[in-house]
Amino acid sequence: MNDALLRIDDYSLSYTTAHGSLPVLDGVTLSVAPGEVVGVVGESGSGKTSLAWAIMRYLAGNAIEHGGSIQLQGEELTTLKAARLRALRGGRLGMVFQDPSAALNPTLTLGSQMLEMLTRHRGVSRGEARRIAIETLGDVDLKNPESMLARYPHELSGGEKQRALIAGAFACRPACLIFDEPTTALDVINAAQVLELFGRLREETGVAALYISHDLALVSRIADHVCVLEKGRIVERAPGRKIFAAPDHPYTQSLVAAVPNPRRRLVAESEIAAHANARERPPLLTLRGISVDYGQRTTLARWLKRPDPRFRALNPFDLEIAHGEIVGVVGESGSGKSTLAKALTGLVNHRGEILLDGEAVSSTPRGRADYRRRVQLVFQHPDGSLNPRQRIGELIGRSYRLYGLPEGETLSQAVARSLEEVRLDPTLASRYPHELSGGQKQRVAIARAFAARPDVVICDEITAALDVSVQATVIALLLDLRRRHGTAYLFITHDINLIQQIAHRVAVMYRGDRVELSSAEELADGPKHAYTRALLAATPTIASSARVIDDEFSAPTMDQE
Amino acid sequence: MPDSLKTLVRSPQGVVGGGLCLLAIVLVVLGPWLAPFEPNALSFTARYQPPGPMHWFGTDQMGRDVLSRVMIGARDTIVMSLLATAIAMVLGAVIGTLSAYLGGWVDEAIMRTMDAIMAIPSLLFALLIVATLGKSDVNAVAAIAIAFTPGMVRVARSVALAVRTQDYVSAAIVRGESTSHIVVREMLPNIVAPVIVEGTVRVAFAVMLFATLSFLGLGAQPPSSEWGLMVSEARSHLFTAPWMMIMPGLCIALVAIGFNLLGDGLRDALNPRSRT
Amino acid sequence: MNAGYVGRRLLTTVYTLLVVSFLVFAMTQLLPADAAVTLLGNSATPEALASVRAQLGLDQPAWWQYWHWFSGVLSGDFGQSMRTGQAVAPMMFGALGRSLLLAFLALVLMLVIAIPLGIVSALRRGKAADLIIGIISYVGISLPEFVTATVLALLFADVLGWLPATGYVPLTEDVAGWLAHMILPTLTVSMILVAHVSRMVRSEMVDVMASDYIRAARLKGLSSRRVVLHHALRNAMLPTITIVALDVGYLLGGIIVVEEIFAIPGIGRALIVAVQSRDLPAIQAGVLIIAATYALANFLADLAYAWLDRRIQYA
Amino acid sequence: MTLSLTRRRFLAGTAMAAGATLFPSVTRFGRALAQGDVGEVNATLRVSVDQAAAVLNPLRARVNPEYLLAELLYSGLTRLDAEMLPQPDLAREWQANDELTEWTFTLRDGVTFHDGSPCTAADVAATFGAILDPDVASPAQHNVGPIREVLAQDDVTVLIRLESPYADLPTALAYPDAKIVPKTVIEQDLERLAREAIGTGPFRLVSFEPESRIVVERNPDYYAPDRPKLARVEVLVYPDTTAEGSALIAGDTDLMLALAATEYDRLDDAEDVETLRTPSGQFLNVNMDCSKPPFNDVRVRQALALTVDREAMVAFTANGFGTPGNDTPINAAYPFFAEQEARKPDLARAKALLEEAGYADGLELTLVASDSPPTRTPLAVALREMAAPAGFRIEVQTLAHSTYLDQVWKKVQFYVGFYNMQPTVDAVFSLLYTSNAPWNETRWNNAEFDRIVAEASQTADEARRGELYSRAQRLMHEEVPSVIPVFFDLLAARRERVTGFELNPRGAIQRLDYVGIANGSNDAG
Repeated sequence: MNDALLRIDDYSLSYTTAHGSLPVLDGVTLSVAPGEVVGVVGESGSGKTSLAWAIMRYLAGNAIEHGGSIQLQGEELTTLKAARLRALRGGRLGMVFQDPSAALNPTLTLGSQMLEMLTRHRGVSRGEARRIAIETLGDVDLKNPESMLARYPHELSGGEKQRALIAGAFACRPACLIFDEPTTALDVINAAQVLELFGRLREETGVAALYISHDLALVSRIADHVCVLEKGRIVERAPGRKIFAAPDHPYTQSLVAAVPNPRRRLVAESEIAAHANARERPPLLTLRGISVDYGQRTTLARWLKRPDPRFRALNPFDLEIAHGEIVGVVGESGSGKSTLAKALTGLVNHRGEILLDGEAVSSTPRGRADYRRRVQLVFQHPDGSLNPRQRIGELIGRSYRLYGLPEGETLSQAVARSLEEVRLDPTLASRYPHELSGGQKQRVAIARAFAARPDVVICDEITAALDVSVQATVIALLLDLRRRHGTAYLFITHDINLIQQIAHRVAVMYRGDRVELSSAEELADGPKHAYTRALLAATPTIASSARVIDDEFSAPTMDQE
Repeated sequence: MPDSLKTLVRSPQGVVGGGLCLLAIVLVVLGPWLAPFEPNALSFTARYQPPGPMHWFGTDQMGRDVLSRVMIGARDTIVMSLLATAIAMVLGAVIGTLSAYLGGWVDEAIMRTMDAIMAIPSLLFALLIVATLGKSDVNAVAAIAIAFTPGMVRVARSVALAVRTQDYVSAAIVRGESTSHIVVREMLPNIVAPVIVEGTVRVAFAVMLFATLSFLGLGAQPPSSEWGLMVSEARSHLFTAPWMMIMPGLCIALVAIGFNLLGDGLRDALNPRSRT
Repeated sequence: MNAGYVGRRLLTTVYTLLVVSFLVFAMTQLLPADAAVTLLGNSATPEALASVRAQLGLDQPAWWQYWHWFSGVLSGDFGQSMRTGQAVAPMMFGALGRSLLLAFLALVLMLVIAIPLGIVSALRRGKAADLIIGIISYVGISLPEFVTATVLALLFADVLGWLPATGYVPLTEDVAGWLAHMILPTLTVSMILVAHVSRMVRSEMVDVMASDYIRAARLKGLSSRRVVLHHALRNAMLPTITIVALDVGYLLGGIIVVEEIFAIPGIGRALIVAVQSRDLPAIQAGVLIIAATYALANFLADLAYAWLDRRIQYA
Repeated sequence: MTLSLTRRRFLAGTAMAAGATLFPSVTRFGRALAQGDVGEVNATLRVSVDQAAAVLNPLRARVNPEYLLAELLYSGLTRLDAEMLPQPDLAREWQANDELTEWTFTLRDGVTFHDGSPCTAADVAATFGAILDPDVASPAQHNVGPIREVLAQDDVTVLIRLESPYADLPTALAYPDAKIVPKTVIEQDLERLAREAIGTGPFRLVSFEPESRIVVERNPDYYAPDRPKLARVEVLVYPDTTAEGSALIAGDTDLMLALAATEYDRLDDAEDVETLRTPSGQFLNVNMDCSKPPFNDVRVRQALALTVDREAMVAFTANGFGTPGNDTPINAAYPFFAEQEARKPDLARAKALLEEAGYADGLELTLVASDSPPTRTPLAVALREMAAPAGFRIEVQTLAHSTYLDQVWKKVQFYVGFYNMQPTVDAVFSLLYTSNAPWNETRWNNAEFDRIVAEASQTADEARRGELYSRAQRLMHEEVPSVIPVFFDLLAARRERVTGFELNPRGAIQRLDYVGIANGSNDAG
């Protein structure tokens, strides 16, 4: 491929750390042809972001390159002069970052930040630049671009920011763009729009792009070719449409296997039957008209005639959870799904009532203590939910101290057993959280929850921060624990694919409303509510890309139906 | 913590600062045994002797050996400063954390009161307190401690506010832990580090504030050889016997530099961002 | 910037001053040896003391004195000095004026020197320039004013004879003379501030330069000049505003010593004298005025901050 | 005179000691006097003082800068010259009856106050009424002699009746606070004088900023046509002595009225600056409450006195600019000074005395000092060290002067006192040491001493008085009501162009109306 626009040849990179040299990229070779989109997929630590920095020639102080070459349109970048490089960056070689709000200077208007780019790389006057900016913002259909330019970043939504940034990147007439997880920080539907935009713009401009992401399904939809990166090596390179159909490399296979597939249920029908006859009993947990308001209006505020800050985060919400049932709650950020979790665990005040085994939770201290034991919560980020200054042993031990030890067990025995239950080495009890991996930490959090011998565990996005493969194992663990203890789960997530795999019933939330509550099957057969449909449409799945494979002729853009 | 200590001893600031502070501590502990002369012994014949083999730092208007006085004085100066800062640190950490945890109007009330105290410059505040309680080193300590507390509260609170939003605090609440447990076991351990950093830098301020108080005649009292007092007593002899002022003045500066460096070293060591 | 924010800050400021007034009054109540004693000195006889105390209202209950004083303050009357029998307000405000002039000079000098130093050492982090600046600022921050002041006076006035050692010439009488007399005090006061602020600017600058949007700006291919001046500086300055405001408090405190040494009839000296002679109205007025100045400075700083960084009002 | 003096200072010292400033040594005043009469008439004199002159009311003046103001703005009946002899001021002349109990003073006529109103005998009578009124609390009330009543015979004649015969009345009346103020002011509102000055003095008040700067201008209606010799006097306050010295060197000031001993050499070496020095009766005393143990035992007091090395004390507290004291408040600067054998340190003897007194294993004491003047603490610190070997374990405590006045002075049993030179021997004794003394700090209450002092004050015959006073001094030296280890020389400094200034041992007297500024001198500030 000599016509390659961007070509990387046997490129290796490593970081020197306190603990010696740490290899990041190892003999990476890939090339991007004009107008082609190459996806780079890898889990955290695979070195995919370092690759981006290497191409942009923006390496950390402790980075060391071990030969190899990076060429843009035949021009060697690794040996480029700083001035020439600056001319290149943002111009012929652009980049779009993962978090749009971090990429924008909070104290400068969007306008000044776009204009400086245009004037620099298009060599146009400010007035002209302004015109172009307005025009570009316009055709990435952002409402009234004029005023948009005068706004500060915090006055724009995440989606708007990212679209503006992408528009800006394209406006500078790049030859090659590098996308580093451009949609990861966005909601599914926003992400879909951004991708759509991306697709359209490159249709028009024919820009070549290197698209870096952890999301196999997503990449497989937009990329002509996909490179799978494992520990700094490219283990497989295949056309985007093939990669799911026929993964060659075992690593790729394991990845593909781990990606949640809504078509592949993980809870066996027998269990559903089991929980069906559990329906006879009074529901384990009953929520009646649970609603939550945030913010209160102070007399001072009223006195100063300031706008009422109160807003309703959760509209009256009804739900019944049977013993051993897995109820999924799915929705975008701000849909109120996390608020629900907070309300159920008493972190925020709520209206409406909660019944446990058909009885209202008594307001007596004992009653509340009992409720607290039986309803446990697992947080999204284990780094946050595990106190960094306490040992694993103490962390889990706390539950036993509060809710009592099982007969004939010492605290240390109990802790050891809890660790084994979550398939962790009991010796970890003496470690501190920061010495564990993300997956291990989350297991500890789960162990802590189960140490209370709960009836229902609320899982608030507990896999969102994890790599797919790790996520798969954690899910497996949860299902296994349920099998053993018959625990019910209220599983809160944004990932509708995942929830379709494991939930018996799914509640779809939108702007504080429960817009749909239906069984997994019903959801699969065809959702009732329009929003649910939009959500499903926007979510890339193996299924959808599989469909792409069926139809050889459809363009590799995303398909709306 | 240990690896951050490693980074500390690797940074030049940490090394120099730590060294100076160590030296200071040695003086505090061993001063009386190291001092070549009795610090208050008068000598009619040995007045105003410039630094020399006999008296390394020279002698003062009463023929007292400056070196010995400096060595003894280290105790007053440094111990007092450390004490004052320590008190302020403990008060500050507890009040700040509690304030952040309780939040609402309690927080508001506490912080506004702290603002009020801060609105009175610490020197002026110390001046008033000493004038009220009467001049003595103990009162000076109290004065500086009180004057420092609000600053500490602010630091502690700002950190505590961040910690407050952490999930492990929420987790504790969900578990139904007691307030005292949450504040003491869950929050405080995560707050000490920044507070200690702030404290270390403040010790330097305390040393100088002490000196200044003594200079204004409100701190340590003669015949004590607190450094600030020595300097202020020596000022009038600056033209005839400069060493009388320069030597203790230098010591004040060195100790202050020491604690400043140590503080900054710690800050860098504990702040991952500035770790390169 | 929305009215609510301003209103809220204004209210807290008022509350702060209220607490200060209370603190100060309480303290003055505890002061040993009341003004009557100092007023009469050696010739104090019990009868004389009693009559003077009555005349000064010192025999009234504390709450009455507080209310009497406070209501006076509200109507701009800070009472009469027990020492000189003159009205306190003009005395103190005059002194404040002279102090503020000094403080202002010091602040200007400080900003002119400190900010560039901070930026340079941040950009040259770990290089020689950074080291030198660092050392200078450490020394500056670690020398008590009374040492600096004495040494400066010795050097410039007695040895070199370039500047008047001490004393004060009213600005209204002779501008040149005033300036000449202000140079050494200004140097002394700004010394520590320069050290302090330059280090603040440095650390802020270091953090900002490590931030994502600076990286983004670099990857936009902007010249480093533009990145530093247009993108980084602004953000680095924001916290510095607050620091400077806080330093005003320190400034007013540090001025006490400097005024004492350089014989500047500012509010610091007025206060020391007032405290020494137990001149309660003077103490109360002085402390309240200083506190007010400080509170005002912080208030303005917060407004400036909120104005420069729009996110604040939403936070 | 300590041996550590440089030759130059030694000359100065002796010149002073010999005839005070009566005939100044040529080196010092020669040129000054020569220029004195051709002095510049509309010159401004900038005088620096070391503490604020807060009190403008002359009847309430307490410290030297305030005395200075009183002197500039007001006149008394009499005033003292350099030799402490009473000279006419508002009173042209005076005579007493033979019993010295009735004195008649004749005023100058045509003298007017600054507000134009005439100054008459009525004003004098009213003024003394105010001074003697305890509510006015004038320091003068104990210092103007045993006055019973003051009567205005006619506009210019004042009759003063005394409780008891008193020879020193004209001197006593020269007390710096005994300044004549208008009758009307006294009757209406005496507090006015805290803000304005209505006197008959050589100068009129222009502006009054107590902490920083007080300006006065020539009073054209002053009774003496040839005085003052200056158009303006600016009194500048320098709280920091080093700063004050620097200001004089830099030419920011012309005259420095009080000079710290530590500053003397620096100013002496400076260009265009002349240092002035005169021995004085100004002293520090260590007061012991003779009415309570341990100090009610004379042996304890003697023991303490025996521990003090006075030569060293002069060095430590006065930096050499002083003379050793001999435990009496009278020294060579006073008339009627009785030479006695100087007390030498004798620790063995001191220890023995202490044992006799029953303190074999020593004595715990707290010695209190005030922070002004700053010489008090060094004395205490030095005494602590000197007395330690004899078994006195002294803890030194320094208090703010205000606290000192409130809680220590005349109250606690062991503290450091400080006094200016008084105009007469009687003034010292009857102010501090007689049983009926207003400031009887020591409560020595020695009947014999009282009798001697009383008799002396009533005798006109100089020889007899001398004999009585020397007996009194000997008595004090033996009984040691207070240890008086050191007398201070008064030090001052002036720019060379300042003429006609005489440093007065009294400390409270400056007579700036005689001072001029030589013209043609170019060392302006």
